[in-house]
Amino acid sequence: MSTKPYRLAEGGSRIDRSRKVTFSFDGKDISGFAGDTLASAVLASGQKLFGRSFKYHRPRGLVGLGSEEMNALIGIGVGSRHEPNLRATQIEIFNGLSAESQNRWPSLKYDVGAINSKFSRFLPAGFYYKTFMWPKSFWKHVYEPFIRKAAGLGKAPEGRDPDTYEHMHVHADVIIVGGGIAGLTAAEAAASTGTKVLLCDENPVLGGIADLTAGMIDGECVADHAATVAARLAALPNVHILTRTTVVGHFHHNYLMAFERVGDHDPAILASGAPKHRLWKIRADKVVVATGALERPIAFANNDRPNIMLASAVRGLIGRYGVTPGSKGVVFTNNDDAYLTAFALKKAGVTVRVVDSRARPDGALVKRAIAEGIDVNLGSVISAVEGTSGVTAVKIAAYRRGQGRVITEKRVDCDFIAMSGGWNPALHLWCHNGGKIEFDDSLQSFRPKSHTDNIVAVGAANGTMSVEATLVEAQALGKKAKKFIVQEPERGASESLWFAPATGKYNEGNKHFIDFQNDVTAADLELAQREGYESVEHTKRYTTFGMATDQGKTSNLNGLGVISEATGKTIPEIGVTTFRPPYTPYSFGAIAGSLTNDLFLPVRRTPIFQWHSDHGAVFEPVGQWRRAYTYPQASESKHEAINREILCVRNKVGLLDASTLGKIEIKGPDAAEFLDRIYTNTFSTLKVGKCRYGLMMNELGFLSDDGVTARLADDHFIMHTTSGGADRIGAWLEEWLQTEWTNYKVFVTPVTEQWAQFAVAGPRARDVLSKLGPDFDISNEAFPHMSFKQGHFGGYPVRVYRISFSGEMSFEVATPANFGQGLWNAIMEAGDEFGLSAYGTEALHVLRAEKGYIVVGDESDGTVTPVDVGMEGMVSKKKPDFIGKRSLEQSFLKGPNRKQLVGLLTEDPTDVLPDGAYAVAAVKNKPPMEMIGQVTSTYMSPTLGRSIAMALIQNGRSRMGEVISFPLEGGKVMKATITDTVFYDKEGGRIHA
Amino acid sequence: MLEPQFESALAHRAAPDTLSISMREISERGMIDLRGLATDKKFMSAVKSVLGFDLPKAPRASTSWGDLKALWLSPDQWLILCTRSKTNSLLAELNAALAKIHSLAVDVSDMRAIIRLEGESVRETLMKGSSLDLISDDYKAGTVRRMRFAEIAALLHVVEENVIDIYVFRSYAEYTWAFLTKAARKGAEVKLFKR
Amino acid sequence: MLVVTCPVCNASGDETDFHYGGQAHVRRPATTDPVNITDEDQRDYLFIRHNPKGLHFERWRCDRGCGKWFHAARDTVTMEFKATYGITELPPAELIKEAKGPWADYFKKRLKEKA
Amino acid sequence: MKSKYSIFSLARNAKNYHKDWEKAWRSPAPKAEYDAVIVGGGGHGLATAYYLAKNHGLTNIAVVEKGWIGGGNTGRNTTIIRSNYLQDSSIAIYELARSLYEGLSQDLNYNMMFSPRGVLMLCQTEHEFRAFKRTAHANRLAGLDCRMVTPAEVKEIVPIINTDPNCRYPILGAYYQPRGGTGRHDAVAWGYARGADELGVDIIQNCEVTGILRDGGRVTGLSTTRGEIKTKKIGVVTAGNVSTIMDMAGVRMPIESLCLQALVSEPIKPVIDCVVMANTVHGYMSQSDKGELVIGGGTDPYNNYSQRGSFTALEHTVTALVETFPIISRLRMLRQWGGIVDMTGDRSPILSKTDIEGLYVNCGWGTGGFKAIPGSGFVFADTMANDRPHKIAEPFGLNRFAEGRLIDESVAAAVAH
Repeated sequence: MSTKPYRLAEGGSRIDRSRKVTFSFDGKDISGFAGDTLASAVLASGQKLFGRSFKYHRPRGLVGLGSEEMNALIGIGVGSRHEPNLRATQIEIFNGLSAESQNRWPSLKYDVGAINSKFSRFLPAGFYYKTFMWPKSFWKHVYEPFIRKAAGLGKAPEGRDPDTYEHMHVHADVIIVGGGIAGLTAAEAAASTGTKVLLCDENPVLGGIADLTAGMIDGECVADHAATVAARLAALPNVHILTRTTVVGHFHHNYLMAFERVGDHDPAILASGAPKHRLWKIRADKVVVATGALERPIAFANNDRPNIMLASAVRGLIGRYGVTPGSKGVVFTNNDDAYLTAFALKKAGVTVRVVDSRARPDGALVKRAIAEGIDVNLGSVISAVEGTSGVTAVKIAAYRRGQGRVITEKRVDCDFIAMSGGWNPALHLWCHNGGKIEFDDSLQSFRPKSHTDNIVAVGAANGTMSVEATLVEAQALGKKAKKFIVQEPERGASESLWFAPATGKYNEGNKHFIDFQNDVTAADLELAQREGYESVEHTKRYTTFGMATDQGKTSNLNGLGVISEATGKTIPEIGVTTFRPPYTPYSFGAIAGSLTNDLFLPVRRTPIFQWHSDHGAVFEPVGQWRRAYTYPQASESKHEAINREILCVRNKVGLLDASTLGKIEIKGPDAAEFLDRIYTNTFSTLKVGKCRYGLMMNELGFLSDDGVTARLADDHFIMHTTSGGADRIGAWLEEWLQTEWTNYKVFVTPVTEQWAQFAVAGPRARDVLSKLGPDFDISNEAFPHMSFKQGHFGGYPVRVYRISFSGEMSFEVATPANFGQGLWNAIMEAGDEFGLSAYGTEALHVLRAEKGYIVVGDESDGTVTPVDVGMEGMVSKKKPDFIGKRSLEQSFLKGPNRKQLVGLLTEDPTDVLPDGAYAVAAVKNKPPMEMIGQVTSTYMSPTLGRSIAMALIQNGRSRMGEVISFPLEGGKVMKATITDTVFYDKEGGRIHA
Repeated sequence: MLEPQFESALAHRAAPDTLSISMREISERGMIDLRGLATDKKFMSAVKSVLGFDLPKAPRASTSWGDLKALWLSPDQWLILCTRSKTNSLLAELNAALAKIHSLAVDVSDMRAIIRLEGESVRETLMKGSSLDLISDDYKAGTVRRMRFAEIAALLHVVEENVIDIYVFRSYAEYTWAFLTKAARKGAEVKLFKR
Repeated sequence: MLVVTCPVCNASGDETDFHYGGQAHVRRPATTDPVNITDEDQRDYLFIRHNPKGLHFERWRCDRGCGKWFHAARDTVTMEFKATYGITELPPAELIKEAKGPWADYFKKRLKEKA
Repeated sequence: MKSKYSIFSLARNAKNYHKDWEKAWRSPAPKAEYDAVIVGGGGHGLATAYYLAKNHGLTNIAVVEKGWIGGGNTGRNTTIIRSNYLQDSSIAIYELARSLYEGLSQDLNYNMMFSPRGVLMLCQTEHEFRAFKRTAHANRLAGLDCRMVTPAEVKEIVPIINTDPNCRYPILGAYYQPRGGTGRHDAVAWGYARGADELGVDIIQNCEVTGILRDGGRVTGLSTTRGEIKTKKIGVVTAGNVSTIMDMAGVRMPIESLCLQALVSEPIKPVIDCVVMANTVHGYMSQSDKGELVIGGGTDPYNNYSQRGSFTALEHTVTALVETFPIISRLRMLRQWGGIVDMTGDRSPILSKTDIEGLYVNCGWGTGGFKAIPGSGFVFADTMANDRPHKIAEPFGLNRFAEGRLIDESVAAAVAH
């Protein structure tokens, strides 16, 4: 092993050697330079080990250079700021960063879980489907808990998130995904036509792998050219550039999601108020996929050892960070591109040898390598790797395509391997929304074929690997192409290499990893084929190949190659698994954006909301509204408060905030006829100035809403709906007018929020209102029950409805919302001498239940007809058609044994039937018992001093007086007598007081 | 005689000084929701006789005359803006003029809360909650658009390049205020393209 | 997130600015002849739906815009909107021609009625 | 006779580097004629075939599948298994299914990992609370093992849940089915396929049905992309594609095909042991044995055959779950996908004979079919074998839509997940 420092004396385009940065990794302080990634800095410190694999806990090091990394997954931050599973290759270091390795115990170096590796022979793909079945109860109590212990990679954070997230929408004529040479050129070309161009790149710096690409453009090296173009783009007004922003998904109609890491790389940015992540919702006319290509690993025995990396990653470590993985390397390749890595290593003073599976490569780079005296083994493969937590040597064997096993091999010392199995166009975005792809033999990979959306792929993402052709392709986005003079090395053909054979019998003991993170080997894929899991989707699901956090970025094609060799089918015949968003994982925080805590679903507030809150109200969500449920005073329980409020209404007077009730103005010559279609009962006969209670059904014949509608003028009504139904009914009326009865001349305007509306209810209600100085007569004679008036209470403009949901004399007073709080206060003050108090929704519910009034949603549940709840009289027989009428004729709806609404009085008046309790035909020792109906509302009535309930019971109305049984939890059986539903003031005199 | 107490939805809210835009409630505005058919000449001329100008017929357009404004909401719906104190008389005039014409005019002055946003980044701030391309030419001064904003329905009126009024139902005023306060905070500015 | 364009006010926006109203051209038997409706007629009206893979005719409302209902022809596989048209209208003739299966039968009947 | 799967067979095969395992199911070419053909090789179809063979002795039967078995909703769902429905008829079929799941690994000799980790359905409004109390009473009297639990118990079962009483939708309690849980979805399809294959059933993949052949009022066979197949009994079990297949027979269905979305997080060490369903805010979450948080949400509203959702439904789900489980904001979404679900007018399934003799249909499972697979297969096989609805299947007949005899589960405020 070399003792040479891993940080080279010079070089590193991304780092600033004058700025030292210190961070911790597994509790150990490590220094790097500004611009380092966690990967480069840790490697520079001499540590090769970054993590442990999922299944066998094998020691793993870096493989990639960027988001394709599958091994070096790291947890960042502590406590509530901890984030698991981040790629070391993408983490930009800063002072104070705290990082830790994952999926190991007690430490990364000594990991107990590594024992799995010893038993790997017994743990082939899908082994768990074949065992852990006996004895039956062991799965839940023994096997699964054991398996679950081993689940997962990183740890979840703790507690609430201290950071914020947000969404941002943007529209562009063209979105370019990827800021490499293809994307930059495409952006400039597109921008030259004056269109709005959005350019997104996942890296902190534009240029893609221009710095790792050989050649010259107009006399500049590719990286310099890219930097020049990037600078020009940055100055253009019609170009918007987002870096550290990964376009994670492409959806219908060119909708894209992009994930911006705003503050991850610098705590100072977060501290200044920026969100941690921003999710960009992008709508583009045209999408340009310039996502480049991903280098493939090679499947050779023990190819997962730390310090076996992709050739491009090694090249990038040297060029960008001045870091080398070791002092003696082997480049293992089937293509020309990896020779650039050999040159870079040689230039950095690292001893290097090339192992090339091709027998007679003839590209310029190969010739140059030989000419420069680099040791090149042609027609060879690496057949074995020595070393466990690193590489100490490799064995090199002669290779012929299709060869099964290795006969002779030679051992060569080395401390790292740079591998390259070729390049796969990054097709993910292309495929997210159904893009078709085709296999390209010369690429040994898939490339884009066709798409129904307005989307194109350019450069390496399109399978175009040369610089010159990429420029031409990208320039097609603009009007006229500038001619670039490009010099680049001539490339020889690559040859596919899906599996490098090893010594001994059929890969015994040698693990050729395909999916590194999930520990899926070539043998696993072959086993899946033998067992009949032949569809590539079956293979994937059976072996978990391609299902790790890298979603198969580097493994998919190698897997297909192995399956192809095992089955004799071509890769296109095998097919690919579906590419699913996201391209790389992104935070749930970003998806939720700002809509957390107090912004998670709006709370609707009535004009009196603050008052309720200030007066100790307990709130209840009703739709999006918060309504005051009850107002407990100092030492009161909720129950006591509710009882007090009820008795106050019954005996004195109460005030209820009913502002949430839906209110809809309906006007036009056909308004009355329209209402006759909407309600089950008739409204055309309603007199001006009068109110009528109406029932609505849906077309299925079931109750959908109810409320009081008043006739303001011959052609003008105001409808009240339930609080939850306001928006729905408003839209429902519009729908019928626009789509079915288009000849009706009716306008509908919902005005719910224009009005604050209060119920003033109780025997002293009129006394209270009289004190407010009404400018109209509110006596019972002038203003009887079910009538309507408008005028003023003092200075307050009011609409007053003499309607009641409590059974008491009641006035519903509406005033414009901004006067609501003032009028509320005035009523409170006026009511003081009469003992007025506010009451909440629960008191309201008890009050109405005492009177047997239904609540749509309590007494009905979406399967209940007006007839079921005893309101047959409100279902017109005369009107030829109204909504739901025909469905009431369906055999089941008018059939026998319908559940009918009845009242219930428990035998023991102190027994309150539980909510939703079921009555049975006969009580048995144990279930099942035949159920005959259920409680819909149940309360202890303070007015009556006993419990009351309503219930839907089979044939209930013909069972008056019958005692039925409710077997409850714990064996208690409550008995109750069936009665009618009106428990209080059956004559109804109080309403008319 | 009671002296009526007026309290708008955001009466107790003042924008914090940590915002990159300015934000305040407009409460002294009267609003009338007017329904009628744009194709009904009698209706259009009756309204003109009251307002003094033609109702805008083009989608998302607005017209103004003195302190009166008409915002297009639909082919048969407009929102008429006026000084709050004049709402009653204007409504009465409209109703008189429209007495025999199929129409519906309702005072909705209290139904919505209006928040005025001013500053260079108002459009981007709103685009954190709206999917509309508010920096495009479709949203020049005078444009009216109903939209989904964050989780609610809202109406947007572009008053000037950097001045936008957002109308939301009164019950959502607090939610809207909270959303905007978060979206517009300093440090979280987004500037799209080099506008 | 689909982009929908309202043919009434010409506003384009995200699908969340609109409301999907299910299959188009479902005829409500009770509107025309409330007396003679069989259980099967009522079932077809309430529940039976054309559910093609491909061209589909459906209803949308410009929910956050002008509030108007309209018809749309959309491909249920590619999500492409082929046309939008008035809520009381039949689709454009060229789309009627393209319609297959139950949709084709339906339009044939409607065109015959009209003629 | 297939060799048994067991720890011993695993060890035996390890000796030979697992080279001698036989195929889990054969891949036969279609025969000219079968006694019955199941169209659709998802869980429901394969289970139907298995029980036709096992319980009714019909072994000359085939399952034809246009793609790969288990590739539809069987392989795309969030694997929740529960039976605590409100309506009697729903309880009957889902509880039959759940109880069959209990012994399914042993019955099929294939570990489908039924894991009764408990299903917790949150009550987040008073209305929902009351509705679940009602369901609890109904379930108890039907004999199900379920109970209401308090917020404190919820917190004990799921420590990461947000029980702040001041949050937008505070948790008022929950309805808990301890014997509900999850299973390994693919393994259900594979296990049934292996079991059916062993009994002689032909499982024919990559075989798309292109027509249903009729002689007047009865079926005579199928045309497929792999030739014509004669049969007198056809069971159509094709979920989101059921309208398309039934159109071939001229039977119009009360079905709309919608896209239901689901997603998983990156794998993390276990944080949640049971299944949590938050119906008010539309989010469902459990954690797989691999460590991924498995999350299900709502459907996009419009007809969709693309198996790709619109992000919107997913966004709502995730937002709801970040509110419900605040720690997940710093975790990451790994993969999202969509499945085409078949929704009926009352959101309950159809298990039915049709007006055409020999044509049966099993569909309409909507967003909640996985949990029903064994029960559905069991009663549908019985229905097909005896040409009359099994007692449990009877309420789910197509005739209910003309009679108004709907089975509406949504009335319990719970959606059918």
